[in-house]
Amino acid sequence: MAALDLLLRLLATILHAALVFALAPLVLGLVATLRARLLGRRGPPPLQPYLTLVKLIRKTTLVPDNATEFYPVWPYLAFAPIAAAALLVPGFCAGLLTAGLSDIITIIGLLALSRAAIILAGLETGFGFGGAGAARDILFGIFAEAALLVTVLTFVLIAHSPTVDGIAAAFRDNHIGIQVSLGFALAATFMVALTETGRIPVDNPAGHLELAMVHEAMLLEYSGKNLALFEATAMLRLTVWMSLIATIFCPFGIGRAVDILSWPAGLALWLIKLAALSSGLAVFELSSAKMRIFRVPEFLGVAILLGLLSAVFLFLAQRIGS
Amino acid sequence: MTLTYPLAHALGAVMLLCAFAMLSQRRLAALISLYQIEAITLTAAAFWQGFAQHEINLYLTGLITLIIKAVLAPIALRRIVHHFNLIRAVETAMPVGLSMILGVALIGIAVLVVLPITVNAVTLTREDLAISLSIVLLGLLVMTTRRNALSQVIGFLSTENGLVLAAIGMPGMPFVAELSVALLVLVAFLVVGVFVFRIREHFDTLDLKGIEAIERRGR
Amino acid sequence: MSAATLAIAIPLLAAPVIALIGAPLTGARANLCVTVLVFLITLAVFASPGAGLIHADSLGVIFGILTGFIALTTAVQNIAFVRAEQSHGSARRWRVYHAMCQIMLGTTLMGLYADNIGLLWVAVEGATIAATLGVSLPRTATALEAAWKYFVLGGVGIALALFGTMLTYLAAQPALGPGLTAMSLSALAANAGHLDGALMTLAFVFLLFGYGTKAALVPLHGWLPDAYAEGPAPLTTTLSGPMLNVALIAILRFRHLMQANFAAGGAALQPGPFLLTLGLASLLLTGLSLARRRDARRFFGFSSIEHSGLAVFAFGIGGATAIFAGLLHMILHTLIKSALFQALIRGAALRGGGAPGNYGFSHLRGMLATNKYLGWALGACVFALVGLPPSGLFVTEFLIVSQTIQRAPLLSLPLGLGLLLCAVAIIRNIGPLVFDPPPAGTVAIPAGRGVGLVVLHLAAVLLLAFAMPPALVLALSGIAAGLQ
Amino acid sequence: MVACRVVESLTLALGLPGQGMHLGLDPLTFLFLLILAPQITAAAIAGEARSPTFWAFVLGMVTALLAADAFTLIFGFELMSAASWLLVLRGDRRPATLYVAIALFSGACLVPAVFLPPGGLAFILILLGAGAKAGLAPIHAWLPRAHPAPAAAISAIMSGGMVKVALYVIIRYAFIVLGGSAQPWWGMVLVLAGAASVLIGALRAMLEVELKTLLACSTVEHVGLIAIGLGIALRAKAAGDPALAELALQAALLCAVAHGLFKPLLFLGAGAVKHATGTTSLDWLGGLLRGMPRLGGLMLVGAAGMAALPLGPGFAPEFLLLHTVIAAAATGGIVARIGFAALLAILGLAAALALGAAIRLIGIGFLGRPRTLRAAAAEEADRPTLTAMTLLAVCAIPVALLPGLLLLLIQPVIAQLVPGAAPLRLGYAPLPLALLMAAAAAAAMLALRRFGARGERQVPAWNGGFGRPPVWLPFGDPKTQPGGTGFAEPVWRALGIPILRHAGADPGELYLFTPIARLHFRLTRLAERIRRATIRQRLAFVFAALVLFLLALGLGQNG
Repeated sequence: MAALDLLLRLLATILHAALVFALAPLVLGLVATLRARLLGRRGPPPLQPYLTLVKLIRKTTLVPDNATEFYPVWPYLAFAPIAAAALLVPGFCAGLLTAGLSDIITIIGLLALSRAAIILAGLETGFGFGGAGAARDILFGIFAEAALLVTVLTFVLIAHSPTVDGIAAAFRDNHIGIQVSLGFALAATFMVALTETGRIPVDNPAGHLELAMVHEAMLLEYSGKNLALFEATAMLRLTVWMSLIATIFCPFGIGRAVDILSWPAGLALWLIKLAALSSGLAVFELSSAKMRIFRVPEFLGVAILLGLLSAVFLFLAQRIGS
Repeated sequence: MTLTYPLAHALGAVMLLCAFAMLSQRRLAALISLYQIEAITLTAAAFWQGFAQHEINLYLTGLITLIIKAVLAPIALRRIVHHFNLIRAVETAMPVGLSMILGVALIGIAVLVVLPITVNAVTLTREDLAISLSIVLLGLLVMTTRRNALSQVIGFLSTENGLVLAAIGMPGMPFVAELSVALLVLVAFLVVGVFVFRIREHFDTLDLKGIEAIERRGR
Repeated sequence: MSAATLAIAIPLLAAPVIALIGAPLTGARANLCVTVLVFLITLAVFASPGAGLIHADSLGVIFGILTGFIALTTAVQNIAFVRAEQSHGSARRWRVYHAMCQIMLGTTLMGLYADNIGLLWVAVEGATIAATLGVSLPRTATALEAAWKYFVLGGVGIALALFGTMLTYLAAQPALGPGLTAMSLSALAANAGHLDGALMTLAFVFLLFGYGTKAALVPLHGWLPDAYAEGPAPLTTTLSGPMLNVALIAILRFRHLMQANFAAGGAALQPGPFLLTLGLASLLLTGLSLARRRDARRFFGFSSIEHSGLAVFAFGIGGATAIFAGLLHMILHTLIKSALFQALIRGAALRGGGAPGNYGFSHLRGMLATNKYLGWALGACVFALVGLPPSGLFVTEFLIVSQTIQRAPLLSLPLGLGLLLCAVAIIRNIGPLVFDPPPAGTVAIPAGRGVGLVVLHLAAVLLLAFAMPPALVLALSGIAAGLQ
Repeated sequence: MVACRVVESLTLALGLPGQGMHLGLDPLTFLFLLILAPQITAAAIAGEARSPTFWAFVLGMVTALLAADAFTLIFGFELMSAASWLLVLRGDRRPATLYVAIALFSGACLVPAVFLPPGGLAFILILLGAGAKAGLAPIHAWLPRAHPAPAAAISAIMSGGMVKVALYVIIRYAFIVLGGSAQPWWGMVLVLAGAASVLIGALRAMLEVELKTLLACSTVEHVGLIAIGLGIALRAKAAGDPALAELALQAALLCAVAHGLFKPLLFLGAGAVKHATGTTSLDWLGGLLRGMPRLGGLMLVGAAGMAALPLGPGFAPEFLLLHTVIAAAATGGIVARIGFAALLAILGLAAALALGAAIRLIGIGFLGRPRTLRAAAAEEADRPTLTAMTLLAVCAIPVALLPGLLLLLIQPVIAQLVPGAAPLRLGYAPLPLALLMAAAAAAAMLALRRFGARGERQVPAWNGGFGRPPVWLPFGDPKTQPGGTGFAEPVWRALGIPILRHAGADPGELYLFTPIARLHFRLTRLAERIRRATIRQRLAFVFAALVLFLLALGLGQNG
């Protein structure tokens, strides 16, 4: 029986990998299209990101003359951690082959590694825009990481398991139910996700105004294949965050890798969750405007306080409960 | 023997009176004469103790005190005063009234300290010890309340007299002590003399202001 | 005629003879010969300590050898000092100087070997007068002022000590009766229990003030910094180091009388608090006064006050280990301080003779550039004073602090503060003194064999502190147990 | 590690008269000797082998570690301080006095502490003494001043090794000597001090412009991390929870091992940069990777450690520490739990600040365009420095990729410190993670080569449409480049001003060292007035003291 389980889990992992890499551009396209439609514009087709990637791959790569030999390394160093994170975060079913590795701290580390690679790419050529974007990203990263760790505390303590896989399984099986602390944790995680993926309140993904851009500023010197990799990384990061939020906060219906019958239901629910989150993101982006750079630390300060509040309520509940 | 103690006390009391009077003197000449009276009383006390303890060296001490302290010292001091024509008043660092009160307090402390001593030494009673201790403390007080170098020296010599008075009262004290005290006086006198003339060359005045000015410059 | 009496008599008799020698250099050589002889005799004192007035007990023997050794190395350095200095000052002045050196040596040895408290007092008085004349030799206004200050404060101290000696004699009456035996230290120590406690306490206060002045404990320290800063350096600084030890040992002996009397149920008070107060006062005030000194000799004079204070503090704590640490501290400090002053004298000589202003830190800075060996030796000496490990004083300060913690925990706070203040103030000067760029126009000069002696001192310190020969350990702990 | 099972003890003839010095070897000592070994060999290779003071410094550290009795421990500790003081003095004289004042203060705290009966006061004194030397808050402001002063190899050993010896003393006393009477509040004190060090160290590391000062501040942060680990372990052990204690100790000891490797690497690199360009200020460097490629690569490894990025040497300790704090938040009273939650936020903040500092170090210093001619003309570092750095980098690889194996080696030490602790399995496996990432990168590379266009073209950088820089500014106008200060300016405005006040002074300096210096100045002025007293006044002092003593005597006897 163990061999069969192993085979099934391998199959599930491969399926998960294929799906994640395939769906990533679609999710980004879906968000962009929904935004345009809600504004009454026709907007780009949902498959536009695929076309952008193909266009960039076909272009010849231009390399600045004062680039060091690490110039081509940064795109891969940015893409690899996000790809690994994508494989770690369970999608349609828990218990993948990579379940043992999917420790929440490791995932935070991988996200940080990818962000570091992009920042160094920005500083690579030593021009003004890259430096400015890098400095802003560092600032946001400081508060984001603090908020993220505090919220992590909440659901690791509730689920009594450090791995995302374990948390998903725990939340699915012993029906935790609605808890106040989880509510605050969700809000905080949502704010951190917006900062990490560079969505509206923190950074305008569509905008090209040099003064305001953060993520795009660091990629100005990249083109062709390298830029394609960076774009793919951005798309994957959005999908990773969405499936992370989906897996932890609404895990009902996630299948089990060993039980093949539960896969279709898990797959369907996963797609629905992604679509719901994308539309939610589109609606949220329309309802708020981009903040000034130095308002973001306060925005994330609120996230840290929310995280602390969720921890406080968790301790109160545990104290009353136990 | 009945007369031994009371007479010794009387001489001691006279010396204490002179030491106390020194506190109030403003003029150098008066200070020197008071010192001379104190030295003469000390000589008498030495002779009397010699007679009472049948000790030959006490007579010798009395003789030395007479020659050096009672005669030579005052003459030399007066010549110095004349040489620098210092007849004018000696300014004291502390108001005279305050130093008198301090003097009384010192005598009180001397008595307080001596009370618990229970030894019934043959000739030296607790009162004698208290007297000599008081003279030593008063001598020091004179030194600390005078700005003039010469009056400080006289305060120092008054302390020496207190010491010799105590030494005389000690029964069977070997001779060594007295001799060395005398030696001290002699040498001290010599050294002081040397200084005074040196200071004279450098500061044209005996007053310590010259010396104190150097110190205030600080190094 | 025991070796001890011989050791005392030779320098005192040689003093007038040397005073007759005209040329300063021959005077210095004669002074060296006499000192060599005296050093050999101090080694022989171990065999025949003498009886009666002059009787050297083991404590006296050890410190006698130490004094002889210090005098020897100073005399050797003195020749180079005199050769560099003989142009200043009249021949008469040099004759008085060499005579005073011999009198200082003689009186110090008498202070160590005397068994009679009267003779001890005479020795201390003689040393004070010799030092006073020594300080006044340069005839400058500041030297005169220092000498006058030395005479007044020293004289008062001597008077108080005499009064204390007489009171001790009086307190010994009930036990030893009239006559010489009542003044013999060994007899007093033998039946300390039967002394009159109250009188002995009064005597102890006066003795503490008298010999405390000579040991330069705060508030009686006024004379030392100026005396160290004026006058010919070998006499006023190096030779007067052992004199501090004589006063400290006197205080230790009288403290023993009090402690034994108190232990035997006599009326005497505990001597500890008196000593601890003076010791702490010395540590804390010198710690603060060291911070702003600009003249090297005055600076290290204050450091001597600090170390006397630390030794008295150790005696105040009491107990065999603390006293052992105190004695070892005195030995090591004397060796280090004399090495340091000899190095300073050599340094000043290399930097243009011992004129009064020559010992300023700004004048002596950057010694490394003048002579590499002397620079490092000077740095090592100053470092040895601080008590960080490679220096021997670390062992003694470790023992003293550990005993303080166990016997009087609250006092470890001011002790630690005092040690910290002094150490930082001293170590701060190594940088400028050794490694700074030298004043303009200094050129590298070979220093000759003077540096070898300094290194010899430091080697002796390291040997005594970290690898003390067992025989000396037994002797010193025996003494410490005896004087507990 | 088996060799250190048996506890040898050796008595030397030196030491206290008649008692001699005792040396002993046990797992804890063996681990810290293991931490020191690579650094000392690296420093020796990098050119310090000839200086006797360096070997005295090493002797001091080794004696302190091997010491089996209090005298030898403090002898080694102070010998280490004395030798390093001389090296700091020869490097740069200004911080030497502050450095030796702290060294003497730590000695003054340790000597009484070892003789006090086991209890709270002894622990506090040990913490003050050893903590001051380790750069633990509140006595930490001297470390960023003193460590950059000596030569690079020496500051490498000071930051990498000496700080560890100080922490070793804390461990030795908190867990073993005073272990029996340990209280939970001891752990909290250590955690509080650690948290303050982490926050201030990380923030200053992000804001400093001088390279070596930046690294020294990062040392303060890592000391804080280790102290937090030790604190939680101490508290858990006192509260009877060996599992949490073991996890915390694993975090602390692994952090010590990792920091002992990458920090000396970075310091040696900083020394090479100073040798090549004559300066360590980030505003004057830039584009060094072109002139010094191998040094750049090695510095990248060190920076990965400092930034605690996955697959780097620094991630495993950070990983364990975060899990320790999360587990600790599940124990204790409500206030302690909220405290640990806040601590987690601080650790997150500090991790990101450290990441920022590392990126700034590499990005501003090595990447980009040179800001000065010296930076442009920098040649590769000399062979000994590179060999030393490569040695450290090679030693860092097992810590980065095989932390599980290293924890097995540390297990005997933990068993010695917390008896009865079952070995825990590490949840972070870098090798499979690395495989995963390599597979993804290979797949991407294959896809791009298969479908992508061939060839690349060298073009002048776009730089947002700026024209070619003028002839007299061959490397472009420095004003348009991100500089060291400019890069940190956003963090300065957001965090620097509230915590470090406008003067940018370290709180440890502002609220501790400056007031003490002012008090010392006022006291010395008072002492000066006493010293300048006239003869008569000095006589008055003597006379007053005599009268006081007589009064005390009189009252004592009659009272």
